[in-house]
Amino acid sequence: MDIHEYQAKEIFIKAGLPVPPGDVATTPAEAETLAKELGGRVVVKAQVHTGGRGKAGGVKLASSPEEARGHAEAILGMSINGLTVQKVLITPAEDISSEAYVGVLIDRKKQSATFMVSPEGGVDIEAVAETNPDAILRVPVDPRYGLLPHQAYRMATFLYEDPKLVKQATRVMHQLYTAFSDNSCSLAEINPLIVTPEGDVKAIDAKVSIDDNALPALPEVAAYRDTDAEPPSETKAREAALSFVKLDGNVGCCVNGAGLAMATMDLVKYYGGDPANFLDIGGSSNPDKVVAALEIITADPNVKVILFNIFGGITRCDDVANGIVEATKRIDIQTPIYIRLTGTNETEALAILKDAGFSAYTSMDEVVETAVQFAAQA
Amino acid sequence: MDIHEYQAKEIFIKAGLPVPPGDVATTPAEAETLAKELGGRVVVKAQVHTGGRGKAGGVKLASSPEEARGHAEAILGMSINGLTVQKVLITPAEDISSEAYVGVLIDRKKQSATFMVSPEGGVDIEAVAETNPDAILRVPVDPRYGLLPHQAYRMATFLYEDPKLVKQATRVMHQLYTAFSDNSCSLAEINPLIVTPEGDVKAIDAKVSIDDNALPALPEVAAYRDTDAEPPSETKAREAALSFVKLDGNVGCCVNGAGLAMATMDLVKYYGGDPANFLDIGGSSNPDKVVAALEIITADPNVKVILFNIFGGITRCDDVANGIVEATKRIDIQTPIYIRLTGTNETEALAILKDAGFSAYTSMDEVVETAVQFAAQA
Amino acid sequence: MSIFIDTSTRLAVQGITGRDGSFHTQQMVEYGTNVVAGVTPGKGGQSFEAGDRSIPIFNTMDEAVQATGANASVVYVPPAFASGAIMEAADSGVDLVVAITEGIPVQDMTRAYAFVRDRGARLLGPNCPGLISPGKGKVGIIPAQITTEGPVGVVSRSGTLTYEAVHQLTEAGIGQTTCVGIGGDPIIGTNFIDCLEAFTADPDTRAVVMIGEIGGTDEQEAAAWVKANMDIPVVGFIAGQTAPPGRTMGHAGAIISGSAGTAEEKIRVFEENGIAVARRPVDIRDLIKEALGL
Amino acid sequence: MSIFIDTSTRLAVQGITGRDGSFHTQQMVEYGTNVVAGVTPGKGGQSFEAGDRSIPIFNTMDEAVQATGANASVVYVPPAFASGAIMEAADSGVDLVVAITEGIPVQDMTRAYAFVRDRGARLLGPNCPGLISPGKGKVGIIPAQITTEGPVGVVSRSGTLTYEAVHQLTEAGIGQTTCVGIGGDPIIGTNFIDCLEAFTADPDTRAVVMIGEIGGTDEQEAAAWVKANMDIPVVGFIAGQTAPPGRTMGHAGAIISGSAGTAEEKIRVFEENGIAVARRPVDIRDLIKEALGL
Repeated sequence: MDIHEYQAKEIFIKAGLPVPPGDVATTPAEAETLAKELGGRVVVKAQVHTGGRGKAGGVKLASSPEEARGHAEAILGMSINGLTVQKVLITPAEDISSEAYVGVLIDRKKQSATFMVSPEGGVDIEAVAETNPDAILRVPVDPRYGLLPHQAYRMATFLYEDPKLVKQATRVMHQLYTAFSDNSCSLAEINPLIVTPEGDVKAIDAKVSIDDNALPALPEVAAYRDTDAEPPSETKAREAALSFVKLDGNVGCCVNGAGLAMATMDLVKYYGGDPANFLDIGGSSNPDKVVAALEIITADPNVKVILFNIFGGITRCDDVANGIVEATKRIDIQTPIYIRLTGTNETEALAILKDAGFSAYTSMDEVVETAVQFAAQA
Repeated sequence: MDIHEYQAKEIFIKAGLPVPPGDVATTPAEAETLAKELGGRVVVKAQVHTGGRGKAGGVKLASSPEEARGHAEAILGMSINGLTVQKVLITPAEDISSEAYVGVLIDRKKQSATFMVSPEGGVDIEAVAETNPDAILRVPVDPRYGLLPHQAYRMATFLYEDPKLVKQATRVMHQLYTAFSDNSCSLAEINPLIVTPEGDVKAIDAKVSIDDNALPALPEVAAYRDTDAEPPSETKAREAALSFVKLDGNVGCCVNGAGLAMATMDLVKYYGGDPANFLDIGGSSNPDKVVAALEIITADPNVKVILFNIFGGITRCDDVANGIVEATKRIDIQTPIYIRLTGTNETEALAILKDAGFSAYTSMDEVVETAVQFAAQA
Repeated sequence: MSIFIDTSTRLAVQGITGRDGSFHTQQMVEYGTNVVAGVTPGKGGQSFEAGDRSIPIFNTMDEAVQATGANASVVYVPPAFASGAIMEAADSGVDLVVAITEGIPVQDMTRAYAFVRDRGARLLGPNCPGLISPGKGKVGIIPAQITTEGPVGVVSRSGTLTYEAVHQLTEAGIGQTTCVGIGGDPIIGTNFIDCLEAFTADPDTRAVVMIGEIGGTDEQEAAAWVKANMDIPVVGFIAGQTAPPGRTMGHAGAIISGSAGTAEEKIRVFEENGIAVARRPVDIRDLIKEALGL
Repeated sequence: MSIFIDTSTRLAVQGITGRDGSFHTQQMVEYGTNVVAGVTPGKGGQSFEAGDRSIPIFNTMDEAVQATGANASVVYVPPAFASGAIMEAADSGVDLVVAITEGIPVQDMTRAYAFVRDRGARLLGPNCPGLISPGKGKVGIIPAQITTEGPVGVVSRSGTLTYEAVHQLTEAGIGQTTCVGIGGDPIIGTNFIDCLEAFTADPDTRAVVMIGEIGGTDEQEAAAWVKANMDIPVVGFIAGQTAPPGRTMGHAGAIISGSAGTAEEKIRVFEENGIAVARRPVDIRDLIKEALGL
C-alpha cells in the first residue's frame, strides 16, 4: 500500500528522523494559514500516489502565505497521471547545499531488506542506476542482526566526508531502518536527503510503501489508507480480498491464480482481443468473492464479455460455480459469460453450472478464442 | 544491579505482563492508605535486595487496612540479612490455585539468554533443580531471532494443560522476554506465576537484576539504583569505578585484576591472615582511583594493614605509584602500606615510590606473608 | 525418481484441522502420501481421520517428529502464525518445509527463511502450491488427477498456471517426474535454480518445463544456469506480456519496476540461452513433444 | 610453534588513537608484532607513528583489510561501541578478533558473538588481556617482558593473575609457546577447551597451565576434556577460595551461585581428572618444573 508523503513523514518523525515541520491542507485557506504559521518561504506539494509531481506542476515554491494560497488553489483538484489532487503538504522551503538519496527496500535476490544510497539525490534513482551505477552503494541487511553500526557508518561515509555530516547521516540510516522495520515497509525512501548551508542533514521528502500482508497486524498504519486516492473498483476489490487491476480492453477476466490470470490476459491478446482487467479471485475462494468479482467487472462499461478461467487447486471449482449461479441471481448481468472450469471438484462444478443453465468449457484456448470473437462482434 | 520488587513490577507492567496493582509505602500510615485504596486483603512485603524475606517475617498478609498498618510498622526498620527494610510493597492478596516458576537469565554455556520454567513455583528454584531436575524445562533463546512463538508455546504447555491457561502463559513468556531484552537484564524472574481460581494467570512476584555494563545506556533503569539499600563503602567504590566487596578480615587488599585480587585474598588466608575486602582497581587505572580505594579501605576500622598487589598490563605501575603518593598527601593514612608492583612501567613506578619514601616488593608471596605477619602482631 | 520428496517422505501437516489443511490432507492421503502426523496447538491427543487412516494430532512439531519420525512438513496455518510455524518445523529437524499459506508479511519471511537456512532445512514457498511426484506422493495442493508419471520436470512461480501446463502434458500422454510450484512471493525458500539443479541430478527427468512471470530477474539467472549446466532440453513460458508496469499482478513479486522484469526481456533471455519459449500455455505441450522427439 | 597467532599475523588495531589503543600499539610494535593498520572512524587517511613504523589509519575495517591484507584485529574501543566493532571486524573477513574492552553489555555480546560465529571467525574475549606468543608477536596487553620462548602453554580467565604465573615461569627459565587470556565475562568467544585443543595440536607445547576462577562450570568441562584428550601434563590453579557466595568478584562471570562454581568444587574436579593443582600462584612454577622433569 502506498501512503502519502505527509503520512510517511509522520512515520519518519516517530522514528526520530530529521524531518522539517509541515502539515497538510485540503483548501487554499488552510494552506495560507499553515504557510503563515510556518513563516518564511514554503513549498506547496501535491499529495498523490504517483511519481512526476514536479513535472506536472504539483510542487510549487511560495514566498508568502498569499502565494501559498494561490499555489494550493492551482494544485488542489489538479489531475496528475489520472489521479485528482485532494491534499497539499505545506512545508518550509529549505536552502540546499547538497542532495543525496537514501532508500531501503526488500531485495528478492539478497532475500533481505537492502539499503541503496547515492550522493546523487533529488533525481530518479532508477536513472542513476542506469547511467552511473557506481554512484549507488547497496548494503543488504541481515534480518537476523538488523542494520549494524558499521554498515550505517559505511553508507554515511559514501555520502559525505565531513565527520559532522557522517555522524548525522549514520543516525539517519538507523532511524530509516527503524521506520522500515517497525512499519513493515516494502519501501522507505528519502529523496532527497539534503545538507543545509548550516550543515544540517534533513529528510525533505518521504516515500513509503507498506507490505499489504502486514496491514492486519498494523492497524495504525492501515488507517493511512486513502480510498479517495484510488479508483472505486480497486477499493471494492480489496475489500472483497480480490487482486484487481483495471485495464483498457473489453474482455472482462475472472481467473484464479495470478499466473493463470496473466496468462489468460496474454491469451486474450494472442487471439486479437484486449483484456479489460487483471482479476485473481485467489485461493480458498468462496461464492461471495465471485459475486464481488462479477459486480466489479460488470461496473466497467467497456466490458463486452466476461471470461472465467478457473483451474481448481486450493480453489474448488464447485465454489466458483456456486458463486456464478449466486451472483447471477443477486445482480442483473446482461453481459454474456464464458466459463472454463477444470481441476478440483470439476465434476460437481460442471453439474451445478448445467443445473443453472450455463454451459462451460474445459479448454482454455477454446474459451478465450470464443470470448474474444464475441467481444469483437458485440 | 539488583532492583526492588516494586521496581521490577514497573518494568513488568511496561512489558504488558499481568501484574496485580500495588504501590510502595515508606511509613505505616502510607501502608494503611494504600491498603484502603486497594480494598480487601493485602500483602505487605519488605523491599530489600536479599532472599528469604518470607522466613524472616518480611512478608505478611493483612485482612484490613489497620492490620496492614501494623504489619508495615513491624516490617519497616526490620533487618533482613543485615539490610534494613526502608520500603514495603502493598499489593492485593490473590487467591491461588497453582504456582509456577518462570525465569530468564544469561546462560554461559549456551552463550545466550535462557528460560527456565517449572510447574513447581513459589519455592527456591535451585532446590527444585537439585531435587527434581525433570520439573524444570530450559529453553535457550537464539539472540539472532529472539524468543520464537513455538518456544513460548512449548514452555506454556510444560506448565499448563488447559488451552486457556496455555494461551495466557504463552503471552507471559513473550512479555517476560521483552522485559528482559529491553532492560538488559541479567535475570528476570516470576516466582510464583499463579493461576487464580477464576483461571487468570498472574505474576505476583517480580525479581530483576540489570547488567551493570548496560546501565550507562539505560538512564531510566539506572535511576532505579537505591543507594540506601547498600553499604556506603560499596556506593563509594562504584562511583569510583572500583570493584569492591566488603569482608570480615583485617588485611585491606588493593589489587589490579579480579583474578589476581582473589588469588591475593586466597594467599592472605594461606599465610594465616584474613582479607578485609576484595578490591579490584581495574584496567586503565588512574591516580584518583587509587585515592578512592585507599579511602574506602581505611574507612574500615578492622583494617590493620593495607596490601597493594599490582601486576601491570593495561594498568601502568607508575599510575598506581602516583596514586599512592597522591593519596598519602590528600588523606592521613595511619595504617601501614605494603606494596608490591611489577609489570608495565615497573621501573618508573619503583622510582616514584622510592622518591616518596615508600619501599616496594616485587614478590607476591613475600609481600603477603609480611603483611599478614604485621596484621597478626598489630 | 523424483526431486525433494519420494516414497520415504513422512509428512506432518501443520494446521491439519483448518479448512484448507483438512481438505488437502484428505487429498494427500487419498493420493497415497504418507501423512504421519498433524499439528494443531491445543488439539494434541486428538486424531484426524482420512479414509481408513487415523492420523495422530500433536500440539507441537517437536512432539510430532519424536512420535512419528516425520521428515517433512506442510504449512496450512493462517498468515499471522505461518512464519512461526515454518520456524517451528525447521527447529524440529525436518528436512523439507512446504509453506502453502498466502499473505505472510515479507519481513517475517526474511527472518523465517534465514532461520530455516540456519537449521539446514529446505523451504518451498510460501504462497506456493507445493509439489507432486506422480505415483509417489504429493505435498501441498496440486490436484493429483491432472498429473501422471513420466519424464518431464515442471517448475513454476505460479500455481494454477502450472496445473494448466501439467494438465495439457498429461492429456497428451506425457508424464512428469516432479511438478514444483515455487511461489510468487518476493522471499521464497526454493528458487528456479535449486529445482533445475535437482532435476539435473535426477536421471529420470529428461526435459524440464520452467514457467516464469514478470518481476525480478530470477528467470534470467535461471536461464544462464540452464545454458551453463544442463544437457536436457528446457521449455519456458513467461506470464504477463500484457501486464502494465508498476502494478502488482496478484503475486507480491509480480511487478515490473523500471526496465527490468518485463516479460519481453525474460523471453529474450530465455531464447538467448537456448530455452524454447511457448507463446501460449498449450504450446508448452507441443514444444516438450518436440524436445522429447515424440 | 604457537596457537592462534604467529609470524604471519597481520594485525589491525581498532581504536588505535585512543589512550589504551595507542599505548598498546606502541608496545605491540616494539615487540615485533606486525601491526599493519589502525582503525578510527573519522581519522581515515592519518597515520600512527610507532617507533620507525608509520601505520596507516582507516575509517573502517573493510578499508583496512582491503588496503593492508590484515587477517586479525584487536579491539580497544569504548564499551558502548565495542560489540559493533567486533561485528565490523568479523564482517571484514579477518580470522581472529581479540576484544580487550571491558564493560560490554552482555546482551550485546550474545548477538555479537553469534555474528562472529556466523562469519566463521574466532573471537578472543572480550574483557581479556589478549595473547602473546613469545618471540613471534603479541595481540593485546600482556606485558612482553615477563614472557620468554619455551614449551609451556598458558590459558587463563584472568589477566593479571596470568602475568603473575607467566612471570614466575620466566624467572625460573621456563618459557611459553603461547599465553592466552580468555577473559572473565559470562559470554566469551574462546573458552578453555578451544585453547586446550589448540595446545594439543601444537607439537611445541609440552605442558599447559590452566588458570580458572570461581563461577560457572567451564573449568570442570575443561578438566573432563583434558582427561579424555590430552597426553601432556596440565597444571591448574583456581582463584577465589575465600570469595563469599552470591557476590560478583570483579569479573561479571566470577560469582558463586548455589553449590556450583565454588573453588573447592573446581579443585576437586581438576584433581579427579589428573590435573595437578597449585595452592599458591608460585606453586604453578614448581608443578610445571616437576611435570617437565626439570
